[in-house]
Amino acid sequence: MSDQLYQERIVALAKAKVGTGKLAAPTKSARRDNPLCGDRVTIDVRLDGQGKIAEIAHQVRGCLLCQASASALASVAVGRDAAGIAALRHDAERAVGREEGEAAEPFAAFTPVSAHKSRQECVLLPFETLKDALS
Amino acid sequence: MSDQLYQERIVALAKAKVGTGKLAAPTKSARRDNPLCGDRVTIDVRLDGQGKIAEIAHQVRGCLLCQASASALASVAVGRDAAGIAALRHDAERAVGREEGEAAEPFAAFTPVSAHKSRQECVLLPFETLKDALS
Amino acid sequence: MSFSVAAVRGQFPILSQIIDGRPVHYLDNGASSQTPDTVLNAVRAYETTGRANVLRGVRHLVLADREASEERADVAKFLGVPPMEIVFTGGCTAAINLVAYSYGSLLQPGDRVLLSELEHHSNIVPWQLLRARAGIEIDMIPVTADGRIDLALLPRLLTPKTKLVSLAHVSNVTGAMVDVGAVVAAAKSVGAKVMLDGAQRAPHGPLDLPALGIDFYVFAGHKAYGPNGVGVLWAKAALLDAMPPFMGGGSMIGRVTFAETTWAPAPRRFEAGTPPIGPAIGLGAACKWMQALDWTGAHAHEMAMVQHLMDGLQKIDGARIFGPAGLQNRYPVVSFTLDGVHPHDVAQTLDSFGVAVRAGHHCAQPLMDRFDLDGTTRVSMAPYNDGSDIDAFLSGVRYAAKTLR
Amino acid sequence: MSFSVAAVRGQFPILSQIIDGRPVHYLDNGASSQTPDTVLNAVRAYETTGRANVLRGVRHLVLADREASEERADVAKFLGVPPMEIVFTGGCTAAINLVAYSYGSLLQPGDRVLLSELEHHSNIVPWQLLRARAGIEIDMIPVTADGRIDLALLPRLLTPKTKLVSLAHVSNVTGAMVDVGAVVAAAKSVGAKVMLDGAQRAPHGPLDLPALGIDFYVFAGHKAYGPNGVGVLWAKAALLDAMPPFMGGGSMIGRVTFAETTWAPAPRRFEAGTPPIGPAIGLGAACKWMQALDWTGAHAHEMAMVQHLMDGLQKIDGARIFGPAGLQNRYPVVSFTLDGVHPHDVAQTLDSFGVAVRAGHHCAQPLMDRFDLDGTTRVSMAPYNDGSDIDAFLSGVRYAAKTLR
Ligand SMILES: Cc1ncc(COP(=O)(O)O)c(C=O)c1O
Ligand SMILES: Cc1ncc(COP(=O)(O)O)c(C=O)c1O
Repeated sequence: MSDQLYQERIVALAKAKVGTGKLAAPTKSARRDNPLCGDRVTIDVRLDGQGKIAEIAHQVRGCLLCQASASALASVAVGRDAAGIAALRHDAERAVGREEGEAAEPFAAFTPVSAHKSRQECVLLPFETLKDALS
Repeated sequence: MSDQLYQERIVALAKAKVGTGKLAAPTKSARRDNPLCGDRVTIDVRLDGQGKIAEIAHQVRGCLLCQASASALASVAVGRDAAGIAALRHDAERAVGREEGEAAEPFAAFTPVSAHKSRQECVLLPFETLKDALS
Repeated sequence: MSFSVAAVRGQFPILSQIIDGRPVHYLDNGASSQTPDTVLNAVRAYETTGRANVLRGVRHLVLADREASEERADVAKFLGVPPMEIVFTGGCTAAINLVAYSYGSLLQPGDRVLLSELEHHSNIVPWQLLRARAGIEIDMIPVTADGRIDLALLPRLLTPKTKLVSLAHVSNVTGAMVDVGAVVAAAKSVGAKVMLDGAQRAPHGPLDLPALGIDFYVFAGHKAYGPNGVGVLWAKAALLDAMPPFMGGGSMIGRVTFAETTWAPAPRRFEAGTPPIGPAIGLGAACKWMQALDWTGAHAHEMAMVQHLMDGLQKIDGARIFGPAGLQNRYPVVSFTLDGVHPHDVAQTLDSFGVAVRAGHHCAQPLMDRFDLDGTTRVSMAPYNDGSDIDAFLSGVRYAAKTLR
Repeated sequence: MSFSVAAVRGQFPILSQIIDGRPVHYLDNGASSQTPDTVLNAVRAYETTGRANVLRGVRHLVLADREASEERADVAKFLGVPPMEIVFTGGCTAAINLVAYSYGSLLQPGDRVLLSELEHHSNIVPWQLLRARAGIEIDMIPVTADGRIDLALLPRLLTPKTKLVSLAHVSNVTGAMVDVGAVVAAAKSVGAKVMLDGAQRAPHGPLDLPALGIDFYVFAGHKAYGPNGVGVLWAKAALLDAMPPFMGGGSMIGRVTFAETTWAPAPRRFEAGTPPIGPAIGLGAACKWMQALDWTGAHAHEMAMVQHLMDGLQKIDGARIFGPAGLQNRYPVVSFTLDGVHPHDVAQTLDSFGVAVRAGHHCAQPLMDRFDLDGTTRVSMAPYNDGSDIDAFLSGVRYAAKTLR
């Protein structure tokens, strides 16, 4: 077996399930579908007075990559506003090889996805959804 | 040059132009188009009391094969009824190789057409048209 | 003539290749089959020599030759019908759209078309577009828990307004074959026509369409060992003759003036423009190839693989087959889910084992919705597959079950 | 990079063949061109290896790869447009029908479409079918005695109701190129969109469509050194986005339920079902091949052949060229008649000299009617033709003139 996409760290991130579920009283919510594969991400956020994320929860109906990405994102999202999330997205884009440069943790785990162009959307879908929720 | 379709006899039949033109007072007329190539044949006949052809004229807007066939047909049509024309058609079909057996004159001239499947309709169009005129 | 997997495999150049250091275990035939040498050579011969011959000479040569072409005859023989009832289209989807536009234009507002819940989008969306254009209604036969069209409900769903029943001959998700006799009997009792979408049936051997009593049949070249870019519509000559053209263009006409245009007879009426000649020649060769195969042997082989695969899956904890449990009235398409692992992740893992399968909704979203599935992983076999393909597949699923949950 | 006929000829396997003991003088490129090795190899590589690679793995792999495919990029580059504005269709005729069905469904009864008298049936009949469906009107620009669209009449024929002007970029009968700038300026003044049928222009080198100011462009793969079974529609993204789907099926959808279906964005919205992947890959390779050719040299060579041919014909008693006399704004398509000899008989005689041309109405019956022609004999050249082809052609015409009248 070669060409291992699901390396331990990605599987671990998915299994960690950071932030899975719903919020009781979200400030904002968003849902995104990837019509190509049917992956669906729903994200709830509670914002503080400055528009920063105070609490986040996600429901992913999708593959391991999408689950792992949502989990990784939830683990570092609290305290950030839209600009802060956009900055994180660059790490994910770097990890999957869409931008130049080193990816910071936790998104560096997604480096194997750079060889799988068509799966990169799976990693980015939670970012798209959170961006919708924050705008 | 090989594969000579337009042998002298076919060209001679076409140039003979037997029966080209219109009849002043036709008993019956018919027109047929070959939509595939645009050939068009119009035939006028004057019939006697027994339904036999007393006079025939044709206008061909089409290729040499069609002209030659109309000319050959006109040269032997007088005195025949529908059944007689149908009998002649077998000669043409034999000449172009669609039926077994020897073709009688004048249609034996069309033997080279047997190697050109797609041109056989050109030879048969005047027969189709005359059949319409007689029915 | 007797069936030998090895002999069949030898005719498919792709199967002897080593890709990324591994043999190819190609189990995605429902999406697109592979092509045998004989098809590749027929297309290449056309492209390198025939392209001049066919086109040489005068205009009507081309048209006449095309109507009476060998490939039309070979496809017709495969379906058991006269050549002039074969219409070449751009694909199976294009063939269904042709019927929806042309036959569909003869329907009245309030007329009904009956589909099933397991149809491929290609047999749903054209009718939705027709509904929007022409005010027809769409009814839908539900599916049983084991993935078959539930014909028990057919009598209640057929009405005198039902003009067409259009169903998958074999489901591309569950592999179930519909009971054509029952459908035809019920449809005829209300005067409805019957169309079968044969995309998943045609790759498994010759047919006798007149014996089925149906009105329309469609299938795709690229799923039946032929090239991409060609499909087939069959209908009885009288039915084709009653249908108006779909697309307009060269060679489907009688005579064109700006005031008025007359139509050529079928099949030309439905083949506007230069047809996909190369792909059609390839499909003719594919039909001839299928015709020459021992399908009694091939079908037994296919069903043995299905049994092997189902036995193996049953031993994997949380693997659930979505489709008929037995081998009766089914073809070698098997869908399954693995508890706790997303179908795409199963497919991705299999990919890294050199096993090609398909995961997702299989263009059957209504079916997925009905059973509340995220999708399934689908294995679809052809006569050239063998036990080693199934074993590689089962190893991959076991690995996914162990590592991904 | 400089143009060498010999080097180009060497890339076309068919041109070095001896058929019936004679070299091939292929002068019927307007019907279908020949294909270079690079195209044949690209298609074969797909069929023998890619067919597994492309299809391997999970479902969205295929769709994503297809949208961002190399062939879409190569075709786009050839036309000077973004890849996502390229829609692959089954052919040029299918592309025009797509516009007539989809853009056509946005028209109101009484809206007008302006064509010309020299259009190919593929750019007439789809509009007649639309007229029958939707109550639009068709107007028609006359043609001058030398076979050009008579743009002097354009201002009078355009009305505020004119929504589309659809014209052959280059005539498949006379070789005349339309003055696109004049058409666009006039059409825009009444708010009409402009479509060009590029079937006969695309085989003669890269284009810069945005610079032309038009709205739609279509062409056929098999006339532009690619395979049969594929064509291209180009339109600006905003225009495509505003258009409803034409055919329904797999991969053109967002989400399908029985109640309602949402559409994918363009180009997928217009590519229902499995697209002609192999043919599209071949067309991509053909566009790349054209892109690499020295067209300054190739065009000069083509025009020198036209001159050679016209000079030769002028010396034959009763030969009359139907089309522009000069070389300005024309492409290497030349129609002629020979007094007293039917066009089919000219073509048949040429055939026996090993020269392939086309005779008949060329799917332009209205043009033939207008000039009261039985048809013409048409010579259509490509960069791989040479003086020996023209000489063989002229010998054949002289022989026909001598023996057949
Ligand atoms: C049952 C069924 N119908 C229709 C189709 C559509 O075929 P195509 O995409 O080749 O047009 C498919 C395959 O995708 C299918 O499996
Ligand atoms: C000017 C023109 N338009 C359209 C077409 C139609 O192309 P196709 O038959 O490949 O669809 C042709 C060729 O036949 C043509 O010459």
